[in-house]
Amino acid sequence: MLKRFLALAMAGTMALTMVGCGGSGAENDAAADDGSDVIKIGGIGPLTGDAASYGVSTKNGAEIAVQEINEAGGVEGKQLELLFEDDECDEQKSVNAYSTLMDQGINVLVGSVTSACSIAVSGESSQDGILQITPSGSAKECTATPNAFRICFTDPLQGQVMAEYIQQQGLSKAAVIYNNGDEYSKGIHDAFVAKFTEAGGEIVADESFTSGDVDFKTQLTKIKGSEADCLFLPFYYTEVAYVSEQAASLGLTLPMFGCDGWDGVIKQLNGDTTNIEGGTFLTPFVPTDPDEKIQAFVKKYNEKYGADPDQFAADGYDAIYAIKLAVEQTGGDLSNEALIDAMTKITLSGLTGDMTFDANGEPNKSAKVAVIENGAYTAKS
Amino acid sequence: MALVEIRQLGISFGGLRAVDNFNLTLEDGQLYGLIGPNGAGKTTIFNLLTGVYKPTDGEFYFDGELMNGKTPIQINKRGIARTFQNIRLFNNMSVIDNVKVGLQNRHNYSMAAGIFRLPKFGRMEKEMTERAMELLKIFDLDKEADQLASNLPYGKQRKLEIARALATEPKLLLLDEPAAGMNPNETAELMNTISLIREKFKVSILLIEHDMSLVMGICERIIVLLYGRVIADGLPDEIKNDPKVIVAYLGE
Amino acid sequence: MDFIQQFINGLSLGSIYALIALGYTMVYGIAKMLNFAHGDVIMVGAYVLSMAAVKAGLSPAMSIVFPVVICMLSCTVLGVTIEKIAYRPLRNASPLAVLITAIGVSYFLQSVALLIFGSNQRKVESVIPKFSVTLGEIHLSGEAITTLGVTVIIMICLALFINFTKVGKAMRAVSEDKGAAQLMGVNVNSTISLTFAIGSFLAAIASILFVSSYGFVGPYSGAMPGIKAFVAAVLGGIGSIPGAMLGGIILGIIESMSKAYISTELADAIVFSVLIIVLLVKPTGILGRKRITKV
Amino acid sequence: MKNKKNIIYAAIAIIVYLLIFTLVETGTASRQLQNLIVPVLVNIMLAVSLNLIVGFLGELTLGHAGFMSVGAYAGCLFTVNCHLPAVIELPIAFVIGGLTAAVFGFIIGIPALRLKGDYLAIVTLGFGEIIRSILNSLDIVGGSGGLKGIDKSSNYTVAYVLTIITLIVISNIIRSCHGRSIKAIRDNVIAAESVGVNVVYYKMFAFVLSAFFAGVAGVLYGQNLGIIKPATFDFNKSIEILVMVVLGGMGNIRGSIIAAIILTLLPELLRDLADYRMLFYALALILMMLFSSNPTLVEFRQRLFTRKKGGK
Repeated sequence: MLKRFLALAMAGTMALTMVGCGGSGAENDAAADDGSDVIKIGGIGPLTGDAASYGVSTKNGAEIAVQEINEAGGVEGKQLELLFEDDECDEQKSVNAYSTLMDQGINVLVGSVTSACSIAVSGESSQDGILQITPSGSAKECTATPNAFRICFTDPLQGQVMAEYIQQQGLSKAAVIYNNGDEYSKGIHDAFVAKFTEAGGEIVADESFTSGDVDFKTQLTKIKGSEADCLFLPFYYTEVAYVSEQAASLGLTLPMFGCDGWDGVIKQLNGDTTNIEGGTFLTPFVPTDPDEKIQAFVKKYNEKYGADPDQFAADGYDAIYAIKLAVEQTGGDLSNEALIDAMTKITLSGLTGDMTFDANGEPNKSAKVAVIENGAYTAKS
Repeated sequence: MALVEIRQLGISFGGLRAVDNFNLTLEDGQLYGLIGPNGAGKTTIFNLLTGVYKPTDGEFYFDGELMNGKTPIQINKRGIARTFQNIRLFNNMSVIDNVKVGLQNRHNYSMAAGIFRLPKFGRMEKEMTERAMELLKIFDLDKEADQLASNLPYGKQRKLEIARALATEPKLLLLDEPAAGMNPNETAELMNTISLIREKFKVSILLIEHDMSLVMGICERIIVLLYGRVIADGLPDEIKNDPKVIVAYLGE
Repeated sequence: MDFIQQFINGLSLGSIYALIALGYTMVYGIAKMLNFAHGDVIMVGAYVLSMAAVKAGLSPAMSIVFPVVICMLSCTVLGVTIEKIAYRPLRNASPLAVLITAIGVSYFLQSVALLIFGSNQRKVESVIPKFSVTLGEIHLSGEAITTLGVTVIIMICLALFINFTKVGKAMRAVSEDKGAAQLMGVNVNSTISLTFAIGSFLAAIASILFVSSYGFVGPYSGAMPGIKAFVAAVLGGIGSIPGAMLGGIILGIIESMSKAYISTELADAIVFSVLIIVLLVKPTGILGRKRITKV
Repeated sequence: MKNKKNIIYAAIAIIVYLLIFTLVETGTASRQLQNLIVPVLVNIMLAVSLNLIVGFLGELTLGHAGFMSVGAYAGCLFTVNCHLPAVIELPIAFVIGGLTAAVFGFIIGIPALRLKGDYLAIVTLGFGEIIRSILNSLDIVGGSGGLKGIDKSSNYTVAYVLTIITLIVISNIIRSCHGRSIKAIRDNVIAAESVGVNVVYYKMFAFVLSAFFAGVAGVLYGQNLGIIKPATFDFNKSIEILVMVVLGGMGNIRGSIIAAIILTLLPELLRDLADYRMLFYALALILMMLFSSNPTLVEFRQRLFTRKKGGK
């Protein structure tokens, strides 16, 4: 009996703790106008679990931006504060994180880092009307609600651009491998296949794998037996590293092409790029870009986190600067309507390119092509 | 036809002939004993009669119906219930629930009645509780009705198993070593109980037992098994003096 | 040609599964528990290997031997420690409680690795000298040959050890009946500890060969191969040493073949369907011993 | 006596609802708590329904998330494609989700007739993975990106009503002759058969019923979140539900409820620990198992409590 009582008491106390810290959420709009000196920016992304590296990078990039802005005196006389919550790449946890942030009275939301979570959160955030900027949610639906904006490219766009690019190189028989368990990869793949065939090319091998796979020899063997003249790999660098090494061990030497998820592959391979030399991918951000702004960011990131930033970090960084511009545009008005309206008026010259945002929340920016050469990324326009 | 008619029943496990040419006729209300040294095939016969094993040859008629190939559940529904050599109770259920599971064979209500607590549920549950308590009283278990079955002492567990078997309202009751592990007092008490349930429930009984005082005391006829074959079949006094039986038990 | 290459791909994948499955089966066979953390011990082993390899700077031969020995030692110690802290107190508890604890240990190792090494995968240099055999269009990598060879040798050694040594006999006794084994003078606790030591030693070997074949390790690297190997062990008949080998190889070949000739998307579904069909036909797996319930 | 108990339960159910109602409608509860009400209720439904198989039938399954996903997809696919008023649409969706999951429960129940213990566990795990990998490659349900654009038409009242229905149905079944048959199978299959318990029927029944409620919980989950994707319903989700059942006590419905509440709220309360959250969860898991199952510790705990209870 006592045990049961204790358990019940525990459950009750837990619930009460949450009641106790309540209240502030309901008065969110009031908090926005109370003239406090802080602009609270909520961030959501996976900090643990399989996708943790994306969330951690985004958070790090955003923190650098916040630090820079604050050191330069803040925005419209206010300091920025970043509150970042973990969602483990789970939609329910992402919404939970959002509610937690709302309780803390955030003014703007950066997140979520991944597509499905971002969509789930926008279901809630659109009801609150708060400005939501997803740094890297690339699925089409991420910006479906009027309050949602994004920094990165959409998946279909990347697929189309790469299909055109590859054909410009005079290649017409593509072999594709994609991650069937990942929407990002599948989205690029679908658009790529459609565009490539439409433009007269041929997909001679269309293979997939699932998240967590490390063995790609079967798919590569099949591709080797096909007449492919190039290999399109629209997925993240982790798997790209596996594929490049295994392709080499099977004696498969086709030119390789990829998407912005490739960023980070050189570090993954410990700088040994023999097997992926000449690999070309679309990216908004290359850390070796001589651009002054980018070099300054890379330096700071290295000092603070002891690693080279990837595209996620750059997206996070840009998201914060987009908010800064929006606040400046409104002249310090932090109401949701004003901020959302301001987003379409700003021009951000960010790490991932110069961009403006349309009313649908999509960024207009140009893509850069990066080539892996001699152990480094080389920007190519 | 008699209640039980078994003709040339046999079973082989691979090359091993566990039971061979077993014949038995049991009339309504009779009490037979099945004895023999360990490994003679006594429990195997119980398993054949209750459908746990399928006989490889022979026939088994119960109440005029061929039982070969029937499942344990079907056989129980026809009116055969048993106990087990190594006690098999529903250990994590209360004593009364153990009996109720047996009663459910005849007393039942629909799923809907159970979920929506329809009047039939209350009526049947009340009836089952009453019947179960009656049965428990016979075995002097009524005070332990709400205890967990596993908390009962050994002797009472054996009794509960019999009560549960009786709850299915069988015409034939198979008791597998009911007195195993009991002291002489408890055995004597058990003998009385067995006689009592014969009277009260009009049930035929076939029992396996090593305790000769019990077997000789209550069985009407005794069958002796050795290596899967019947070596003697007769009245207790005949068996007692049968030289083949003495050899089987004591050696030459 | 393609078919043979795909078969070889399946074989090399399967031998990795088989190697991990041997560890699962060993522990399950003796201690009768599913050590869900086995895959994560492999992950830890791979991290240790990567650190030891970096810190070495010794002669060429030593630079291989040193990390390997360190990796084996730390995995073995880790396995025995886990057994002592988490599993031993639950020796007589319900199998479910032990299973949940094992899952807890698995989560624990993953989150510790995440905290220490971060979420990025880390490259681990192969300790197996690079070589490969090419026959016409067929490629056989050195790692695949080594893995297959090592797995076969280990399987034979394990089978001999279990069947013909005194300690092996004690293990089998514990597996049959802990209580009776204790009465016969077998030290149950130390026997099970030894089982875990061997199981974790196998995990160390698996981690060495795994990272040599695939080259990378992350905090969650052990989870998926762990589950696949567990499936392999069950497929072959969990508790049976040749069964683990057979199950692993079959699983690898099925996976590779279905990816090659049916559908890459549904390969996992096919693998699990085969498992279910095999178990429905033979409930204890291909080489599993039939258990008879005595009535 | 029995009636009195039922009245108390009904009273508790109403009081709890009123409490939630007041907390939410007056805005006393934080957003975080308001938002957690439905997930907690979903988890209660999942844990209680799994308890039917694991606790009462005594079979170990690791594929409960599979039932949940099938139900979620079936129910939500219906709401996405039919544009009826929520009052009509929602109940139909729950029934469709539940029934579809029940069909899968029947299919997965078949191996349960032949397999036991760890073997059944791995087969159910396999079933879960098969379902997931098929959902991943089915474009009509959105593939790996998940099913999007589900109307978020459910709310805490709907969830509460469903949870209460689940609790009533399952606990009434458990305390009826059907429940006794299920428990009898758990305790001793051979004895159960010997007294005429239809083992095949009741095993199937438990799987089907459990899957049904898991399916309904899945629909609720989807309707609450607006998006479902296959990766959510992986092996780890099944484990999460199983942990709730085991911690709450096998065959203990009240325990499952409490464990579901604690285990859903705990990670949220531990948010401040950020990176260390999973570590704490893992440690809590191990320690709780040690405390609930280690003989020495159990004895110690019992001694402690008996003394407090005045030597009962």
